[in-house]
Amino acid sequence: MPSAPAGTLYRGREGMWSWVAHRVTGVLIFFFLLVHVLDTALVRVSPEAYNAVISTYQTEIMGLGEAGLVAAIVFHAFNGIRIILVDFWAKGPKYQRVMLWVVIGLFAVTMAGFLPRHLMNVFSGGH
Amino acid sequence: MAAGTPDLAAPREAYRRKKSTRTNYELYGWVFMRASGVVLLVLIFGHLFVNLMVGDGVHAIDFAFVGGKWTSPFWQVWDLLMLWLAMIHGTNGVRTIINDYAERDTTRLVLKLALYLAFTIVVVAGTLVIFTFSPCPVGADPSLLPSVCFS
Amino acid sequence: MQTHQYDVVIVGAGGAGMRAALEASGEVRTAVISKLYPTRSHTGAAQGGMCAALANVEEDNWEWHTFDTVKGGDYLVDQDAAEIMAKEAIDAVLDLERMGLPFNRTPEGRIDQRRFGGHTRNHGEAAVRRSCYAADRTGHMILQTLYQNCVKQDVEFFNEFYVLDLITTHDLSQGDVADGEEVHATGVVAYDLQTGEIHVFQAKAIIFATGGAGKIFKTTSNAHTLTGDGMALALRRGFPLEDMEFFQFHPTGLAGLGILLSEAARGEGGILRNSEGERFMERYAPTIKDLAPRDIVARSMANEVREGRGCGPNKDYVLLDLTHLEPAHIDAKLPDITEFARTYLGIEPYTEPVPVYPTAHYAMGGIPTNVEAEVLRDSHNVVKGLYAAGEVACVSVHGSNRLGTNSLLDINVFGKRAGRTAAAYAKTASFTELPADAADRTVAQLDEMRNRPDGDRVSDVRRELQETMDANAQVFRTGESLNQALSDIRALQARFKNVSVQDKGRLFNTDLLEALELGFLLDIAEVTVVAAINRKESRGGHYREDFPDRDDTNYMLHTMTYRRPPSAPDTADGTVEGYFDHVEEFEGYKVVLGSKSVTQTRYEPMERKY
Amino acid sequence: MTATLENPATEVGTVPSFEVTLRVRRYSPESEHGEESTWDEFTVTAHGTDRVLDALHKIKWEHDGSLTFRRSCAHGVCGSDAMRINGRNRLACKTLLKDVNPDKPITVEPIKGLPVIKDLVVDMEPFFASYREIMPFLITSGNEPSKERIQSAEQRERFDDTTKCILCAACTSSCPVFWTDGQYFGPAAIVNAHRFIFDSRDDGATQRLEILNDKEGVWRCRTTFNCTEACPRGIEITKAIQEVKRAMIRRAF
Ligand SMILES: Cc1cc2nc3c(=O)[nH]c(=O)nc-3n(C[C@H](O)[C@H](O)[C@H](O)COP(=O)(O)OP(=O)(O)OC[C@H]3O[C@@H](n4cnc5c(N)ncnc54)[C@H](O)[C@@H]3O)c2cc1C
Ligand code: HEM
Ligand code: SF4
Ligand code: F3S
Ligand code: FES
Repeated sequence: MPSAPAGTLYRGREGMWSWVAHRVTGVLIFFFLLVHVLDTALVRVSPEAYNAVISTYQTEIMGLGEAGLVAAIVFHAFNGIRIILVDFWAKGPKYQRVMLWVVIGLFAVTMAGFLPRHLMNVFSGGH
Repeated sequence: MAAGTPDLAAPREAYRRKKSTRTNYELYGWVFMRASGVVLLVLIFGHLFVNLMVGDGVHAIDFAFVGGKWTSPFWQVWDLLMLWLAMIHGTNGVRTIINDYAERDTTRLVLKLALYLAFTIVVVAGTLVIFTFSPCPVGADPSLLPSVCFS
Repeated sequence: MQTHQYDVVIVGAGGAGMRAALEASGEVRTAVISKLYPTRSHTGAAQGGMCAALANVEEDNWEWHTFDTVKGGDYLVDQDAAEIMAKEAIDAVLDLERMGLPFNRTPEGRIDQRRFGGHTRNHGEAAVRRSCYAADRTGHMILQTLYQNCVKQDVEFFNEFYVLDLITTHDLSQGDVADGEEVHATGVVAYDLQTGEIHVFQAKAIIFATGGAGKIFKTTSNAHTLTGDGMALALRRGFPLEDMEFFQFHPTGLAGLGILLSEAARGEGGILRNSEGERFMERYAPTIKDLAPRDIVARSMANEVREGRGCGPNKDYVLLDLTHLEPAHIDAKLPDITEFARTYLGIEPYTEPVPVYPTAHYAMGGIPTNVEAEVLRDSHNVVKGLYAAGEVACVSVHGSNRLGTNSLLDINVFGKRAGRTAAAYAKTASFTELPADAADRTVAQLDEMRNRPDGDRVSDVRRELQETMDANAQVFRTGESLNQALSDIRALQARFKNVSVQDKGRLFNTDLLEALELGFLLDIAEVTVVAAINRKESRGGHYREDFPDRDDTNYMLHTMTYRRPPSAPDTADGTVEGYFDHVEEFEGYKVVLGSKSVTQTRYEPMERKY
Repeated sequence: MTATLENPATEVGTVPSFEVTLRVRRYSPESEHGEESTWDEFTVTAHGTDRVLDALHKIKWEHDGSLTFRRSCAHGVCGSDAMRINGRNRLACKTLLKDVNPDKPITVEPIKGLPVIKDLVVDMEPFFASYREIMPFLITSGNEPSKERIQSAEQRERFDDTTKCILCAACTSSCPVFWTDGQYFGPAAIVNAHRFIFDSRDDGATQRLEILNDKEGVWRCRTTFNCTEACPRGIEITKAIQEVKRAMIRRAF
C-alpha cells in the first residue's frame, strides 16, 4: 500500500505561476545582460573583434534564442507593470488575475508584431 | 524553478528568526525595483525596437551600427541609463533570489560576492565603453566604420 | 516525569480561562494549561453576542437583565449571582472594548447592541437590544482579544497538555472527610501530547475552565474536544456536579449536522416556519414569538416535527427563513452563519430558507461554585484552593435554561472573579506537599489503556453513547426513555473497561486521548441521566413528558450529584426525603443525589409565559 | 416517546453515498518507517455532505487509529485542521468531498514549511512566534476612558477583514517565500499586524511597521496570492499586505 514518499507540487494558481515566470525571466535577462554588455564592450577592442562576435548572433540558432529573450523581456516587462499595479492601485489585488490575462494578451500581440519580422530577418540571411 | 520543487525531506528543524537589521534598505530596494522597472520598460523597448525592428533587424547590427548610434549623446545617455538601471535592477532581483534560496550563510555569502563582482565588472566595463568609445579608431578597416567617420 | 510549581494553575484557555489568567498573571506566578492552542477553544465558535445593559441604543438597566436571566432560567437561578452578573456585565463589556475588541458600532461610534432571545424591557414587555456583538463572530473576537492580551502580559501557556487528574488532600469518592478538616486542591497531573510525557503541576490555587460536554450527544454545536474533562475530574474526586440534567438544545442547528446558526439570525429578523409556511412560534409565544427562550423554541420546533409539520423528504426539520431580509443586511450582520449554510448544505440563504433542527448546545450544570468562583464540595463547604469558571462551572446564573449571550458574559464576569480570588488566595496560602505517588494513577491508567489487547473500538462505544443520548435524553424525555439511556450507558461503561487503542506510540497519540475523553463522556452522561431520572417535573431545558408541569413545591432545588464508594450512606448533603434521594449503584461506586437550595432575592417564581 | 428523529443524520434531500479514496502522507518517527514519510491509501464510504474531516475520522475510527491530525470545532472557526488537500491548503472540516473530485484519490498532506511532528500534525510554534513578534494587541497611550472608546462604523469597517483570522496557518504555509527558509514573518503575522495598524484606537502602528520593515518582513512578499487563495476565512491577505507596504512607504517619504 505505501508508495514512494514524495510531497506533491503545491497547486498554486495564476498568481504563483506568474511569479515563477517573472523570476525565471528576470534571471534569464540578467545573465543575458551580463554577456551582452561584455560582448558590446568589444567595440573598444576593435571593429573586427566586435563584428566577429556579433556575427555569431546572426546565425539561425542565435536568432531563435534572441526571439526567446525578447519574449522573456516582454513578459517580464508587462508582468512587472501588473505587479506595480497590484502594489499601488487599491483594486489591483482584486483584479490581479484579470490583469494577468491582459498581460498574456499584450504579450501575444507584441510577439505577433515582432516575431514574423524578426524571423524573416533571421532566416532571410540579411546581408 | 523552486516554486513547487517536491522538497520532501520532511520534518524541518525548528528555527529562530535571526537578529535582523531594521533599516529602510529593503524598502528603498522595493521602491527602486518598481521605479526602475517603469523606466526600463521604455528604455528597453526603445532599444529593442531600434536594434531589431528598424531596417534589417539583427542583421543590421555591426560595428558601424553601434558606432553610429554612439556618436549621438542621446543614445549615449539612453544606453548608459539602461545599463545602470538594468544592472542595479537585475542585481537586486538576483540578490532577493539568493536570499530566498541559499539556506546556509556561507553559500549565501559566496553567491552574493560573485554577484556583486559581476555587477562591478559589467557596469565599469560598460560605462567605460560608452564614454571612451571612439567611433573611428585609427588604422581600422574603413569599410567597417560608420559613415560619420568620413564626413 | 516533570514537576512544576506555580501559585495559580488555570486549566483551560477558553474565554473563562484566559480572562482569569489576565487577572491572576499580573499578581502571582500563573500557568495556563490547555489541551488546545488557546485560540482553538470553543469560545471562538460563539456567534451572537454578549449582553450587558449598556443602554447604548435604548433604555435598559441591569435589573431588567437580572429579571430576564431569572425568568429565562425558570426560576432555578441563584438570584444573588444573577444580580452580580448583570451588574458587572457593563464593566465586562467595557473591559473587552478597552482591550481592543472590535465591536460593531452605532452611528455615534458607541458599541452597538441587538435583540436576543429572552431579553426584554421592563420585565417582559418587549424585546430589548442588549446584546453587544461583532457581526456573528463575537466569540471569535472575545477569544482573540483575550489571547492577544495574554500575549501582551506574557502569560505562560502549556499548550496541548491534557489535564488528566486533580490532586487533592482528600479523595471524597473513597470516603468522607472527618469533621473539621479542610479539603485542599494541591495540583494537577497533565499529559504532554507532543512528547507523551507526564507533568505534575503543584499549585496553591487551581482554576478549572475546561468548558462544556456537548459531545455526550450526537447532534451538537460543540467541538469534538468538548468532552466534559473538568467536570468528570471533579466528579471522580468525589466533588459534586450541580444541575446536570439541564442541558440546552439550541433551536437552530443546521439540520442533520448540528452546526449552529446563531439566535442572532432571529434577532435580526429571521423567522421559523413549518412545512405549511406558518410562523408557528406565534402560537407558542405570542408576545416575543421567534425570540422566546431557547428551551421553548426548541420544544416548539420538535413538536411541529412530531405533529407532522416538519419539512423535507423525512419531515424532520423546520425552516429558518431569512429571505425577506436585505442581502446587504445579512452580509453585514450574519456573514459567517450564512456562509455555513452555503458551505455545508449548499443553500443560499438570500433566496432559500435554511433547514434547522435543535442541537445539543450548552451545559447549564457543572461544578458548583459560589459567586467568588470557589468550588463547593457539598451544599455549603468549599474546597480550598479550587475554583471553576465558565461552562464547566455552575454558579448558577443560568438555572435550568441559559439565555443567549449570557454565557459569554458568564465566562468574562466569573472568569475575572476566579482569577482575582485565586490570586488573592495564593498570596496568603502556602504550597501543600504533594504525595509521592501523585501521578501514579494517571501513569497506570495510560499504560493500561495503551497496552490493552484487542477490545472494543473507542469510536463504537462513543457512537452508541451519543446515539442513545440523542434518542433518549434530548428535548423530550420520559422516565422510560431515560432509564433506557441509563441501562445503555451501564453497558457501555462495562465495554469501556476493555476498549483498546491502535496507536501504541508516545508521540502525539490522539488515539489514546480519545479513549480517555470517552471515559469522561461516559461519566458525564451517566450523572446527567441519573439527575434527569430523579427530577420528575419539567423546567427549562429539562422537559419530562410524563411530568409536563413545573413543580415548585418539590423541585425548587438544585440537584447535586456525587460519586461515592459503594459502602457509603445513600444520603448526601441536602437530601430531601422522597425527592432528591435517588441512588444508582455502578460497578465499584454509586451515584448519590443531594440538593442545594436556590437563592432568591427579589423575584418570586411565576409562571413563565412569553 | 421522544420526538428524536429515527435517523437524525438524514440529510437534506436524499444524498447517495459513495466510495472515496484518500491518499494520506504519513510520518511517524516511532513507526517502522522511522524518519521516512510514506503514502497510505484508504477507501471509505462517504455521503453527500461529508467533508474531508469526516473521511479522516472514518479512517481513524474504523481503519487505522494511529492516523494523527488536529481538529476541534469541525466547522471552520477554530483553525486546527489546515492541511494540504489535493495540493492546496484548506481546512479539512470546510472542504466537502464532493468539491475535490472524489472520483480520483484525494491526496492529503501536512502543510508545508513547518516541522512535521506526526502525520498531518506540524509544529505550530514558529508560526505563533512570528505572530507574537508583531505585537498583536491594542497599544494605547493616554488615559483609559471610563466608557468605551469611540470609533465610527467606517473606522471599524477599515480593518474588519483582518479581524477574521483564526490563525490556522493555511496562508503562511502556502507562501513560496515561507517555504524556502521559514524566516519570513509570513502573511498571517502581517494580517494580524494590519488588524491593529488600521484600528483607529491603536497607537502602536509605528512600532509594528518598524518590526515588519525588516529583511524578513513585508518586503519579502512577492505577491504570489497563494495566501489569499488559501485563506479559509476569505481574507484578502495580499491586499492587506500591500496596504501595510504602502503605509511604510508613506512613512518613509
Ligand atoms: C456554536 C456556539 C455558539 C455560541 N454562541 C454564544 C453566544 O452567542 N453568546 C453566548 O453568550 N454564548 C454562546 N455560546 C456558549 C459559549 O460560547 C460557551 O459556553 C463559552 O464560550 C464557554 O467558554 P469556556 O471558557 O468555559 O470554555 P471553552 O472556550 O470551551 O474552553 C475550554 C478550554 O479548556 C481546555 N480544556 C478542556 N479540557 C481540558 C483538559 N483535560 N486539559 C487541559 N485543558 C482542557 C480547552 O483546551 C479549552 O482551552 C455558544 C456556544 C457554541 C458552541
Ligand atoms: C523591462 C522592464 C522591466 C520591468 C517593468 C521590470 C519590473 C520588475 C518588477 C516590478 C520586479 C519586482 C517583482 C517583485 O518584487 O515581485 C522585478 C523583479 C526582477 N527583475 Fe525586472 N523589470 C524589468 C526589466 C528587468 C531586466 C532588464 C532585468 C535583468 C537584468 C530584470 C531582472 C529582474 C529580476 C532578477 C527580478 C527579481 C525577480 C524576483 O524576485 O522574483 N528585470 N522586475
Ligand atoms: S489569514 Fe486566513 S489563512 Fe492565514 S492564518 Fe488567518 S485565517 Fe488562516
Ligand atoms: S503567498 Fe506569500 S508572497 Fe505574498 S501574496 Fe501571499 S505572502
Ligand atoms: S476543526 Fe476547527 S477549523 Fe477545522
